[in-house]
Amino acid sequence: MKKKFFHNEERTFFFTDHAVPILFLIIVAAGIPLSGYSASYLIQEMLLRLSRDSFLVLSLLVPIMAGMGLNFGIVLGSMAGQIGLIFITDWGIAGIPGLFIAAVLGTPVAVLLGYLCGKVLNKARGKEMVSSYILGFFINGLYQFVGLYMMGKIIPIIKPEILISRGYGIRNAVSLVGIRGALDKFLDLKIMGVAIPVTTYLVIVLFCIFIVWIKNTKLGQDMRAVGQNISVAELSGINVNRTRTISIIISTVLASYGQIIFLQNLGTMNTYTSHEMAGVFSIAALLVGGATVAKASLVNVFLGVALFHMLFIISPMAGKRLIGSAQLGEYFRVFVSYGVISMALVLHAVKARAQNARQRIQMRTEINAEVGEAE
Amino acid sequence: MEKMRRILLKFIDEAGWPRIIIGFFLFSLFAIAPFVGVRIDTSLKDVFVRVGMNGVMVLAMVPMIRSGCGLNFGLPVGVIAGLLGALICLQFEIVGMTGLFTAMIISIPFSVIFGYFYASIINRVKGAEMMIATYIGFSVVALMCIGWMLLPFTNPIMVWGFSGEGLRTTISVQGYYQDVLSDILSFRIGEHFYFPTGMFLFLGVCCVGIQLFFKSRTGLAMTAVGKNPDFARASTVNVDRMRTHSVILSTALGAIGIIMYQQSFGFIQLYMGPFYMAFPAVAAILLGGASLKNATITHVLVGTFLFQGIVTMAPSVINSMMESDMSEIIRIVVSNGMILYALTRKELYRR
Amino acid sequence: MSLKKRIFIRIVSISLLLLFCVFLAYIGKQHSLLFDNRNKMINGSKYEARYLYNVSVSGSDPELVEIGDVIRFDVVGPKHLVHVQILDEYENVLREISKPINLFFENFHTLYLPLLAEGVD
Amino acid sequence: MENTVPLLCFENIEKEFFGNKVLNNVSFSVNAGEIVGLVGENGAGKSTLMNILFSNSVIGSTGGYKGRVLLNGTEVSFESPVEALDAGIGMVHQEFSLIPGFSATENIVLNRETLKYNFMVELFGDRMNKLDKSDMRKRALSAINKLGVGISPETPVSEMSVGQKQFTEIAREIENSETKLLILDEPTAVLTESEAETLINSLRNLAFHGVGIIFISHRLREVVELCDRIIVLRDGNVIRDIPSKTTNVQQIAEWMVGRQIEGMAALSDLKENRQVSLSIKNLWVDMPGEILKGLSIDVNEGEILGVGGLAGQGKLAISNGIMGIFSAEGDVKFEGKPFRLNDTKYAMEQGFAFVSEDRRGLGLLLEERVHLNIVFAALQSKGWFLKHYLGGAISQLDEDKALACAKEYIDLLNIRCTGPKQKLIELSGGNQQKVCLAKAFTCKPKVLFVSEPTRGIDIGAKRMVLDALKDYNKYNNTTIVMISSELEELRSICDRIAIVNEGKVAGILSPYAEAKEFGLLMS
Repeated sequence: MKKKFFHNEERTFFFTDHAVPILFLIIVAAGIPLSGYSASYLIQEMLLRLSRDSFLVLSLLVPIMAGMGLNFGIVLGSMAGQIGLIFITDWGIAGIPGLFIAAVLGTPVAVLLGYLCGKVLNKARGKEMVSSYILGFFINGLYQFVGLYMMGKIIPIIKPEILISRGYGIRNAVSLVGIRGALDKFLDLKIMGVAIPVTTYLVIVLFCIFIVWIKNTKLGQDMRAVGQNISVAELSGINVNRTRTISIIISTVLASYGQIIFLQNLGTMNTYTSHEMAGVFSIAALLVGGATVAKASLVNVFLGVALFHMLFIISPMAGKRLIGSAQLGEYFRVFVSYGVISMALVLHAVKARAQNARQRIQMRTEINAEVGEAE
Repeated sequence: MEKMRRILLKFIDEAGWPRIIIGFFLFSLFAIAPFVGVRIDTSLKDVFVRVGMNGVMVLAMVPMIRSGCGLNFGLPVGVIAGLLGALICLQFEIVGMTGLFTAMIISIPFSVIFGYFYASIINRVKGAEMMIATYIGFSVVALMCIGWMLLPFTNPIMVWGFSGEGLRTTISVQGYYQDVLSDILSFRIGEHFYFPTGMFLFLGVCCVGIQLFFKSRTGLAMTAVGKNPDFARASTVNVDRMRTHSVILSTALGAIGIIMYQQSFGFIQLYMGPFYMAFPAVAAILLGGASLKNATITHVLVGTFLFQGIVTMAPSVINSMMESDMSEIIRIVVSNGMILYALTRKELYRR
Repeated sequence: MSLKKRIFIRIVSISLLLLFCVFLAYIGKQHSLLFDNRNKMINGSKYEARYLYNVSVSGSDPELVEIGDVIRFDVVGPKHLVHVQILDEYENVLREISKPINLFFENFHTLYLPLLAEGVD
Repeated sequence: MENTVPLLCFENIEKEFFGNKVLNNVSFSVNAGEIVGLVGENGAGKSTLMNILFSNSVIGSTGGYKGRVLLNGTEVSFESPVEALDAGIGMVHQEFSLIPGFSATENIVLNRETLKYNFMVELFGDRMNKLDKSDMRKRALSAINKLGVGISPETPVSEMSVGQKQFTEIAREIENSETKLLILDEPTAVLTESEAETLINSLRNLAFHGVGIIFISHRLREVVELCDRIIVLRDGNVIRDIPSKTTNVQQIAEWMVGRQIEGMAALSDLKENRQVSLSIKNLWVDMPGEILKGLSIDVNEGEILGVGGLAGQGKLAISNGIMGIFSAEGDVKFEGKPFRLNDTKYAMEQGFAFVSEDRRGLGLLLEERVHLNIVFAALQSKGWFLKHYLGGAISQLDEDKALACAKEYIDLLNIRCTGPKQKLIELSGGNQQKVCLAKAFTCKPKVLFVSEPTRGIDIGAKRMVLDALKDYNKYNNTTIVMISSELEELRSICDRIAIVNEGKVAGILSPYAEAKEFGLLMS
């Protein structure tokens, strides 16, 4: 009788669900011919960047699983990785052994920072993203203090090449010549002139297996439970705060490895800026791949890195051809990275509200059915 | 004795540890300064000038916090509006006091338009405002980088000399409106001390204006929306509209704030200049004792003074003590530490 | 019991990891090999730099060391084979010497070519 | 029966919230294999009792409780709800505590998953164990079968019907072999008749296997049908503790609501033959938990209309719907003219005012001062208490007028505060409620809606509030619609009392009607 009151709003959410990757596909598709790069060049660049950036982006997955949103705190991990790299550079350990030792050195630092981050985020429930973001800045201040004032004074540094001329403090740019490409060039494969860094990909595959594996452990199950509904998880006796802290620690540690892989590819480290970019670019890439604040998969990671970095490659050239200024393309790219994060965050927030509404509608229809039954 | 203790505890509770620590730190910096060869009068001058410069931008936090939109990390939106006003004023070569106020007046319609769009996003994302505001700020700054390169400004002091197009990264306002406000009724004591009276008068007018606004019907409604949107709604207040008003007001204050800043600083900073503008302002108001939900004019004034005091005094004192420049690090640690403290503090009021 | 076992396993694995790291550091350590072709006094006897040398380390491109020169090779790892050609002033090969060297954790290792030519070192 | 120790025993439980006694000397016990029905009106103390059992943080933070809780004869006092679960007490909540993205299996064995060892455990701890999915499924299936419902273990909760969710939750409790005592809070409220039937059967089956059950419900018929024993709570007292065979639904309803009427002021002038002021036809309101499904009622001018009924039946939605707080639809006429719904501003302009049941939410700005709270609604909706400058271009709050108005109501309603400038959060609940009333009175309403005006306040304040309403009605001829769960209260001041049941008016009675009649309408 009173059918129209409980409107049954049925909408397809396909476009809003996939708006970001679709939009990017369009931009990239339009940009490729404009840039005028050859296919083989693009493929080479793409493979390179996939191997370089994927690991960092993958490190974002675990906290998303635990419902803590995008972990802007991976910059903490990046800093830890860089500390490892500073030491192996100083001690002069090269190649894959150097990378491994850098990772082992970075791990305790990352665990410590991750623990701290977890503690802070537990205190700031519901405001995790903005808190981890600010925490990144805060720890960056401390990192600069350690790097500029303690290294070479309190923490012994042997090699004068990496110190500022005044005798203490790490230089702005540190050459990582000893480990440059160590992982990429170990067992690399050339197919039709395109070099494939096989080992790096192997590490990434291992990581993916790790993600799948951890999902099937008790810890993974707890994380998913906490991620979906904190209060229910708490009621069932799961130690929520600890689970959340662990997820952040895992993410931070992995990010430190990711940063090491990233920098071995670049071969130089900007001591005080390399890590800052890690957070923003990884998150933007993940979101471009169609992930949301609450849901992200391996597909999102790789699709995202591919699309986002394709834009990186083509935008300066496309800008130059289009308006005659490479700088303009560069600004466009910066705008797109920030724009895409804002857009994804907005879409997620809007969708979360729409979903609440959808649930309400579902509840109403069920009640309607009940009423109908009764009458 | 017991009473003293209770008063002390109450004071600590109300002021909060960070504010007390920073206050003591600042005080001790002033105390040490003469012994390490830093002139107190010069330092005080610097602090006052900086308080005047930044005051209005810190004030721009108040409306949004009050209406429950959280900390205004999207301050760059207002800054961009202010920049547009300033640039247009320079383009038409309007100088002096007229120029300053023309710039402000021109910037207001821009801030209303920008603020409206900013608000329409903020209203859709209730509960996640701060992160999104940050990124809206960043996006707008990045977008305007393209704008600065393409907009048809022609005044030779603004555009790159060699190509004749695209705006410079920094543009001097000397000969336009540099210090026109600061110098009103300003006075000097001795060789080093200078007090920018005009700037403080203007800041005072803004503060009183905002204070009065929050006693008006709209202002009261705004506060109610921030404290309890359901209550406001039940009292016939249109919640979304109040939030929109507050965002527009914040944006306009941001625009006026940046023009004040340029007036004293002497330069217009374009491109990535406004990128991190929000953070010192946010930190300052939190240092003043504001929380994510409540902010008053007192918080603005106290906070700006403490924050600017620290960032001026700490480097000069520490530099002369240790001969190294730690100003940047201190600024980063203090401002972000303060924001973190506010984010992790338990909200006293529960709904 | 099981907790003790677990602690034991953890301590062992951390130790193993650290040992492995030391091993890796040993393999991956960078060294600067210095080839010194200057006069050298050892135990009161003087060895004069008289020849030119072509030096290569572990199959690298040979490099010429003139009299009074010191050149540097950056190498990674502990074991290397140094191959030295002794030349006269017209760069005719007089003799060839191969010498294996073992390095540990030192940053620098200097080979005195005059000593090498005399077969002392 | 031999002399066994009861499974659970409450002994002389007493609990106060801010000086307001909510439980008074409550004692009863539950035996293994017994199903005990716990019934009572909202606010009778059922949830407080359960909170005590589960040591929710509410209890501790409000000063603990008196008396003892015995489990198997030993006194227990849990540190947290989780400990209670560990001790074998299972609770099925009114709101679902299920993880929406998880399947039925994952929810049923939540945090009790079957684990498979692997070496990583030694390095990183127990949580590195892998899940044994097939065994988890087996366990879930057997629990579902025990209940006798058809839920596939793979169904994600988000795709289940409300009934299935309820069963999943019960399955989770019974899957735990440790569970000796199961508490169900309104389990059938969301079930269809046949589902409820299934549930009741499976509960009997559980009890047969020795599990003690406490069944909390408003559906009295089911309580009588299912339970061995029924305990009726009212105002924090155990009114009856009797075997269900010896009683019936009407009796229970009467016990639940019926206090003896003592010293009730006789209504001197019966307000009859009055004009209809507000005519409501077929009103639907979408208020969560209180849905109205086509209610019709006429409110006469100048009367006090009481609206009663059990919780969740929709009585609260009347005021919220008319005032535009929740979306509403229907045919409403005020003074003969059509009345626009879903528009709070319009309603206030028409001379309506509202005292919300959600005092701390909708009702007040707790961290603001008393006088601001009192004048706020009038200021916003009517533009009163403003001073105008520059020909009306600038307006400011008229502090003096506001203070004067607040003082007037502080005296009139005897609000205990240090003055109109005190912050509201420092006032007691009763005085906060008086501020709410003052806020509504300040709007000078023609029609005043008052929802649950005495909830959570002490006896003295209750009397004050009711008297104030009555006086206000008498001197200003304001039409008042008073919605309350406390029947006694309604009977003491109302001219007519409507009982709302299942979203509709079940009947309208005179305040002199017998408690039994009210009870009948409610069930």
